[in-house]
Amino acid sequence: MSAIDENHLHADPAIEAHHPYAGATGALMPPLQREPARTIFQKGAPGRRAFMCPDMDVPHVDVSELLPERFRRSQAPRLPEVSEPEIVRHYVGISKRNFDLDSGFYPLGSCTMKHNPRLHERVAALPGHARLHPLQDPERAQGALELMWNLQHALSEISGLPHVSLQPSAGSHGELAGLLLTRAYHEDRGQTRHKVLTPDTAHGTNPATVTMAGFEVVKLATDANGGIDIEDLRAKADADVACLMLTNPNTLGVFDPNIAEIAEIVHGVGATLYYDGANLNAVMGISRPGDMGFDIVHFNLHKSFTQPHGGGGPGSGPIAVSERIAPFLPVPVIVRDDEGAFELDGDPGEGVGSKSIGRLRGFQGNYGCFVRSYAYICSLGGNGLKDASEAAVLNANYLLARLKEHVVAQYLPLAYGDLCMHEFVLSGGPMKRELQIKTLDLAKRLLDFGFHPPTVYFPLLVEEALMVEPTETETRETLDAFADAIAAILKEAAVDPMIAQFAPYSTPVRRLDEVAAAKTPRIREALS
Amino acid sequence: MSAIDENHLHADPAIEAHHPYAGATGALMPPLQREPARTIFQKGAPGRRAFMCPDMDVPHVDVSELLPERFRRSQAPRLPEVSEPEIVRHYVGISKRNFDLDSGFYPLGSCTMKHNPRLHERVAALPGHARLHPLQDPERAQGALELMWNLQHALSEISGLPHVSLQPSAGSHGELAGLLLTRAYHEDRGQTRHKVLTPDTAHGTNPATVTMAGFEVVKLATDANGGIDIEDLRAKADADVACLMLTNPNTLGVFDPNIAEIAEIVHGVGATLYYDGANLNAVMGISRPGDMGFDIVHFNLHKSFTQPHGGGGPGSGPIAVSERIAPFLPVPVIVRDDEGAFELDGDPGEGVGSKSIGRLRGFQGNYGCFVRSYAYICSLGGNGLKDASEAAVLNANYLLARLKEHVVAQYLPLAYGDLCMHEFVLSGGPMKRELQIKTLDLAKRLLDFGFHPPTVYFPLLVEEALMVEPTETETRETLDAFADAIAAILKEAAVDPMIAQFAPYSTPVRRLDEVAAAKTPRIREALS
Amino acid sequence: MLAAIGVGSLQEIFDRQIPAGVRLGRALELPDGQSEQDVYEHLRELAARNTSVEDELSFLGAGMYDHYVPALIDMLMERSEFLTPYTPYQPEISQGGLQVMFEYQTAICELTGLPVSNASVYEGPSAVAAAGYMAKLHNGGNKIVVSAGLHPHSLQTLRTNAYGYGAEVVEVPLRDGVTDLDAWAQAIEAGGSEISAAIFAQPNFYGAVEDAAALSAAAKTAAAGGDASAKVPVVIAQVDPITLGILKPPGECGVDVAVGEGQSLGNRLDFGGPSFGIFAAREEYLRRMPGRIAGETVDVDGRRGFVLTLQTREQHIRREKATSNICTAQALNALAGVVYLTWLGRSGIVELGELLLARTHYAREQLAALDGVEKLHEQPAIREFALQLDADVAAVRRTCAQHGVNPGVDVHALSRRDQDRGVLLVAITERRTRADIDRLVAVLGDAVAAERNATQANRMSVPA
Amino acid sequence: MLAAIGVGSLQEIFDRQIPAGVRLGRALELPDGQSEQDVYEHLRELAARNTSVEDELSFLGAGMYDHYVPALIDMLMERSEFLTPYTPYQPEISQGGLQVMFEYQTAICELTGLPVSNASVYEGPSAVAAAGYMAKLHNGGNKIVVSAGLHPHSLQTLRTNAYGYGAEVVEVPLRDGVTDLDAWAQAIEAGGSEISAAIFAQPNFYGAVEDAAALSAAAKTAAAGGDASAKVPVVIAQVDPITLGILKPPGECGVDVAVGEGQSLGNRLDFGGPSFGIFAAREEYLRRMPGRIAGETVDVDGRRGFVLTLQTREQHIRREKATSNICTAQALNALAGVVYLTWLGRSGIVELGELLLARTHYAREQLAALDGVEKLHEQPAIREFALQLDADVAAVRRTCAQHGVNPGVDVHALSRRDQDRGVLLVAITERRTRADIDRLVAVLGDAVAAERNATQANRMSVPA
Ligand SMILES: Cc1ncc(COP(=O)(O)O)c(C=O)c1O
Ligand SMILES: Cc1ncc(COP(=O)(O)O)c(C=O)c1O
Repeated sequence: MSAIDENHLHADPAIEAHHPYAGATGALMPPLQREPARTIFQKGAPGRRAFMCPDMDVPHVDVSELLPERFRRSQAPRLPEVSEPEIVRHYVGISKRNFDLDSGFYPLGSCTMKHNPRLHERVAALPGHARLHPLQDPERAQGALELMWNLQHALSEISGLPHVSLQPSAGSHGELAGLLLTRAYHEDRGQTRHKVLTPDTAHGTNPATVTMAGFEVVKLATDANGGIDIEDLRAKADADVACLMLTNPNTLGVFDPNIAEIAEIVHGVGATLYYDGANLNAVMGISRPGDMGFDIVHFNLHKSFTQPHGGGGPGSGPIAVSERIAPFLPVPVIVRDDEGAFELDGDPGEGVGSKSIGRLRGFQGNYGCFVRSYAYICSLGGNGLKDASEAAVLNANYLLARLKEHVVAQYLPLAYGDLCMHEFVLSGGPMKRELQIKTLDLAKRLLDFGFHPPTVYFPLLVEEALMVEPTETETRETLDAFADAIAAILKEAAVDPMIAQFAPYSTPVRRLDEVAAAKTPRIREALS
Repeated sequence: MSAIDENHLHADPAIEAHHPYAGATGALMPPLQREPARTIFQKGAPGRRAFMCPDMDVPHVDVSELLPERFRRSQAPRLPEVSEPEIVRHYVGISKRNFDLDSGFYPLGSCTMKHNPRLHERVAALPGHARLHPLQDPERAQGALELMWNLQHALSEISGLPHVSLQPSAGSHGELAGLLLTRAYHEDRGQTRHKVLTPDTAHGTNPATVTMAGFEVVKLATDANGGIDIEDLRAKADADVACLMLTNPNTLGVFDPNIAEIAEIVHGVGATLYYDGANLNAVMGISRPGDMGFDIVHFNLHKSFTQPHGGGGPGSGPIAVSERIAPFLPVPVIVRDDEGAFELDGDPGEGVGSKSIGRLRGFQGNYGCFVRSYAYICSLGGNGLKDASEAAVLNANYLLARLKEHVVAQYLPLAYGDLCMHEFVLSGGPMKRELQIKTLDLAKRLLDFGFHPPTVYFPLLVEEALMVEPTETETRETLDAFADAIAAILKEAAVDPMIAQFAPYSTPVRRLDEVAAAKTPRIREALS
Repeated sequence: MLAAIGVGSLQEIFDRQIPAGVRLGRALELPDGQSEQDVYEHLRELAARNTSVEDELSFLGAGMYDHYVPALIDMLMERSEFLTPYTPYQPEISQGGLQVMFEYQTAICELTGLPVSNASVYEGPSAVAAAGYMAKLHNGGNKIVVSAGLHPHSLQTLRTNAYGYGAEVVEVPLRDGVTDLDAWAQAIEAGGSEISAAIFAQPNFYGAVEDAAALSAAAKTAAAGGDASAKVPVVIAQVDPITLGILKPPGECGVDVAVGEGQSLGNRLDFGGPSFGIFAAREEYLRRMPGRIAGETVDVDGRRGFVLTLQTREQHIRREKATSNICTAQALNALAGVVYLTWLGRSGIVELGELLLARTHYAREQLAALDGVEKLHEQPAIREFALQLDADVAAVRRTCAQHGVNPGVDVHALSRRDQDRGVLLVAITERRTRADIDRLVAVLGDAVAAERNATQANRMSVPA
Repeated sequence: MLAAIGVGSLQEIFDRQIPAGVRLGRALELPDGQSEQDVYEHLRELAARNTSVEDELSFLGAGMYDHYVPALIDMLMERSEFLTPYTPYQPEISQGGLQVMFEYQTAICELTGLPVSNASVYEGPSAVAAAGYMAKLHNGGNKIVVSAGLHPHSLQTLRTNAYGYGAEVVEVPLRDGVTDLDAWAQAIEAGGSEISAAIFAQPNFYGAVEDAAALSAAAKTAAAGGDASAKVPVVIAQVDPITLGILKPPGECGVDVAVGEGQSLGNRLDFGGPSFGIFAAREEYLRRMPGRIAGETVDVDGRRGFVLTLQTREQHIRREKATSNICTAQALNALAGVVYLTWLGRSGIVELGELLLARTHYAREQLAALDGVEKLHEQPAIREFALQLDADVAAVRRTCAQHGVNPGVDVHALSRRDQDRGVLLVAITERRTRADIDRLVAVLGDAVAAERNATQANRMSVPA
């Protein structure tokens, strides 16, 4: 705070009202959040413990008889030595150093931070789901297989594509599956193609996946409307192109108006069209990737279908594909016999999976996520899903409009278009130039207002980008409060940009030295 | 803060280290905790909702046909109109304005704030327990009845008294049961007695219960050692005394050395001896009320047996009694037949409950609490309970010793004795006189150090009392940190008493105007 | 640690404080401690020997009901911040709990139509007893008139408590399923100024909707006998909160104090507890109410905040002069209650009430159409009703159980009152669908028929 | 809201952005939405049609195991603060999650004896494939030598991925239940500088403890062929973390990269996921590791804090040059992992390992003593072992199921490899007591005997 002149902070009443010093007495951080970070390895004392081992109820045999010395560990791993109350306090304590969706607005663009209903946690925890072994015989796991079957059906209907594999573990895993399917599809037709087209608005996982799947990235330009530059596409679409990966609406929140033409061009050169489903929340029940011409779609169950994010997972990234891709789908596939019984077929003789690329992971995928997303789909129903997408788009457009009303538009113009789908991207360029605060500063200052900032500096082609996705589960009051906060910060910056430049002030730690962290990585606690 | 001269706050390095301004930057309260309080009734918007009603699947009949107009409500109650995400955010948000046992040290004397193992929540939530209807036929509730039977047995063994009723809902409810039993016992012997003796150290529930049970309170003095003044007892014990209610160790943390003599005097006049079990945590497996001569004991399962307190309940207050009291116990009683099957007997022909005082509440008591406390007893076992009491007493004495080491003893002397049982009472008298800070100030300043204060201003006979009960589940490091905090506050007060007088500074609200609250009570949100 | 204390051993600490004569010279005779998984398995095994409402189609009610508890309640109740604090003695760090109490009080006031509510008492029946005690404190009367329509547990609990605080309980019978208004008025008139309280249940134990306004008015008129300054009894209604979305609230029926069992509101069954008791009243009773009350105030900086207020009613301040001895109450359960009411919301509580009303009507008509089954009364019923069976209820229930159906409560087994023989009390919650009700009708119909045949056969085989 | 936006209708927003040709002109053909209780009942009904490890005595393993998950893990995982945030992109308000990652990394380093760990990958088999990819990035080789002792799912996943990144997978057979050391060395020698990685599992799929040190040494020697500057393969071990309390850690056996399935560590079974994958390595691989890594640093005021670090490895920074495409990983599951390890603690993990070792030994000896049952190999086993049955495994398992016992995994059904016919894989966790094992022995013994008799009888009844 030394950098800030306290006096003029209070110059403008509007600033004062939002300033963290407003009502400064009684506004100091609670001690438990202020404590310096100590890891669990720095707590406890020798001999302390939480675990009480069940009785050694079998005849004693010396360990050395069962496990020869040379295979044995000589020193116990230096795990913590703490009591159960210490564990609880430690983790409850550090949990309070997290911001979370249940506590506030989280308009992280491209991440679809929609409310996570607790019913889903309840049903996922039922022992029949949570304590079901993945290798239980299918006859005795019929409920699970039916759930997966139903979920596949729903995802198929939502995407407009006939076949689904639930196996991939997250969006990027789905992308990998998609490109391996593409490879197999082309090779099956005797072709080896090398290139995959990705627009410059693409999420980083798209190009990264291209490389991992053994292809080469060819970038496509974005046109003035925020869609694919059709001419660029035409120029680059050739017989060596295996696939075009597209997000639609894309990461600018723009629904590509030329989608039909794009599909035609791509299919014209025999390539597959891949749909990155991270933004599906804009179009559920409104427009379907299959109907747009996509061959392969991944879903992020942890976005559109409200699997909680868990601070970075778990997720689940099922894929849906067209008929021509279906033979290559990962195994096992779920099949249903004439009596309605379900089976897992690891080696289908024909049809779906008959020329499978193989497995992408162990067992059947992240079933726990399936349970939650299936519960979500059951709760909303077909119409409810559409309502959700409509509300998501309405909320985004309303927030956009509110931000246009204020001084905001002058400093934070919308990067493309005038309306948006479920999210929109602002450019912080003018703000940076005219107010001397960067998008990063704005983001950090938002923390002092109790909001999670939008996604920043992505997509890359927008200068000082700010990508805002409110989702359908937020109220109008919240959107208004967020718009007001942005306006207040800009106004405050006009008076003194250092306030934002040095923000945040109300977090357990302030800006962290990321450069130092990467230079000499300390990625584990040093133990003695 | 205006009242405090910032400059000399930093005079002493020891103060500086603990002062809330230490590292002031980045130490402002997070915005979500700083927000002004708004109730759920002030949120939402007309028409918003979380609940979706199940289908009206039966033939439609007009409501007016089923419920005549004059019995019908004309306007819906003005309950909140909010979405599920709003409910979650609201309550998660306000939960963060609570301090809790899982977050920090909570040495609230007389309350036994020991760790609440999460296993107990897990087992209590099993549908076989949580979704068992209280009127389920005993044949189909054998597990529940067996659990209650086992718990009764354990409590009987721990208290040294042969018969147990689990029915009372909390400690004070147990007290009421105890005095009604006493009344019934005397009346059964043709006596109507009017007086109940309670020491001046007694918890408020004791005299309050005496009145509710139709008796008159007669106070007993405390002697120089902190025990009952035997002479006073002798003087007041007469044939009109129905009962002496005692806590042992008492609320001073003193185990009455004359307990045998006291029992003799009380029994000598034909009165019953009642044991307030709030302090049982000091003596489990070490000394038993039954062996001390008590006739009736209540347990606080939410103290000694770790039922979580829930911010003020639920609790559970089973009672154990001697043979002579058993016929009067509340009904129903659990009986076991020859084949080992359990039954609830509402009207026993002989023995326990045969001359019952009747019911004290609906059904069988707070079964959910029984499950937790039973799980606790199973986890610890007989020896573990003793270990717990030993550790509780050790921790209390260690903390007391640490507080004697410092300057502390000078300002906060121990009120009675030199050692203590599971808790001890300090007097803040000297502190008040010499440092100009009261026990209340010390308590409020402790909040800024991240500790829940001890019980204050109780027991009444100690000037500026501070009653400290650390419990066995705290580590030595925590006790040390607490002792250091007390020392630091006293040191700080020597420099500037206003710091404590105006504390706290780091809480969502600061000192509240309780007088105004009581004068013009606003006890519900005004709705329009 | 021992060195710091200045003792040589832990034993010394005890030896110096506890006389040898009262020390337990042996280990407690209890099983050894067990690992977490072993305790879990043991408790799971016990749970498995209980037939919960998940294990059969249950129509049990009579005070506690299998309403659906939304998942968000579990989540909130399990948050450490709500689960593990003590009563909020330090308001600066307890604003969460205090605000919940304040919101709870607001919701209960709205539901009951009464201006003041405390933050909870233990549960339903003891709330009735507590109201009786408050009435006695209020007007000094020593007789309580009570309708026989109260839940038997409430009646019994009231008697137990009244035995302590010295009041006589006078029971007024029912007629046509509801409190006999004449007998009610007569009992009150007869008691005169001795009557401290007049208590009825709404709906009553047999599911019948009482004419609350008439009962209240009669109580006041009978007592006053035309004398405006005469002492009148405190009119107490034991209400079922979940019906109050559609039922005229007690505050609009002349009731002074409304108490009730809160379990229906977002609390699980738990074999009978913990749940919470509702306690709301007219303004004039505020300073005699039992239990915690949260009040609004401001802090030194002018911020809005909440505190425990009117503590001069309470035991820790007033000791023997306290208006109640209650200390630990049911804060966490009341939290569930207010969250549940919030979840239902303003329109939801009405919709739910109407659904219960309709399903209850359907079930009642279908069942009453069976041979050997009759309605016990013709009064309106909202989510529970009594049937008179022409068969042994216990036997019928056993047969139903074999088909996985628990048709309801055997009232005689509960009340032990002769007039309750053959009475079955059937509860309908939103969890019981039409299909479930149809199944009940089929199974109960068969069971009654079989039982009647058996009895018939039995009779015939016995020589006259 | 529409007015603020400046449109006449919601429809207009869509009409102006989505071409008519790709709009769905009808409602989705999915069932209608349902109330919370109805969804709950539906999902409960589905759950009821699964036989979980609560419903039978299960010895299933082969990658996921029914270890006891302490209750405090549920509580922590359900805390909003851990459950609902995204990946910690804003470190100032994500210190909780970042610190958990840092602690997790520390615990995994301790367990594996390797200096660096990431914050999790998806799960076990894909972790193997990811390690293979990293090896390729590291040394450019395009052949992977892999022991047949890997879990079949790991082998298959590796092949699928290798198909993408262009590597050939060469399988080395087992001998006496463990990787054939000679064949291993030969395969590596034959591949020479083309070999990017050599992978084995410890313990292997059949439960056998491998000689990890010998395999690592052989891999390096065979590849180098005496040439100290020669490119050597990255030695990768797929480990079972719960065995590492007693088993020599990979870091002390010359292993470069340790990967593994983390489910055993405090994660529930969930029919196979989500769980988490372990990924630890020697220092030199740090900048090529996949996944998030939390690092320690300080803030502008000098306070200790944590950030996501070395992000230049990652897709969002490096795009097509990233070392992996992984984005969302398994943070919450890894949280469960580190909390579990903390709960076990330094001595607990050893005690648990020794308990598993002893019970496994007991079970293995008892079972191998049955007629028609033999050990598949004589190698040491820690908590799982393979048996060779002289009977049809599927039939035997069916019989056992009728007695409520699931004796383990039918290996042939899983692997589809001929040599796995008749092989039963039995897993023992601390949840399976001696009494449970005795019951398995009895039931399996009877089932094998019955099956052999039936086969015998069958054979005899068929005309020669
Ligand atoms: C547009 C887009 N594509 C792909 C992904 C990757 O998804 P996941 O994190 O599930 O791997 C993301 C997630 O951030 C995304 O926003
Ligand atoms: C000594 C003592 N007695 C009785 C009680 C009353 O117990 P409860 O709150 O369970 O009614 C307490 C609780 O604070 C207490 O400390």
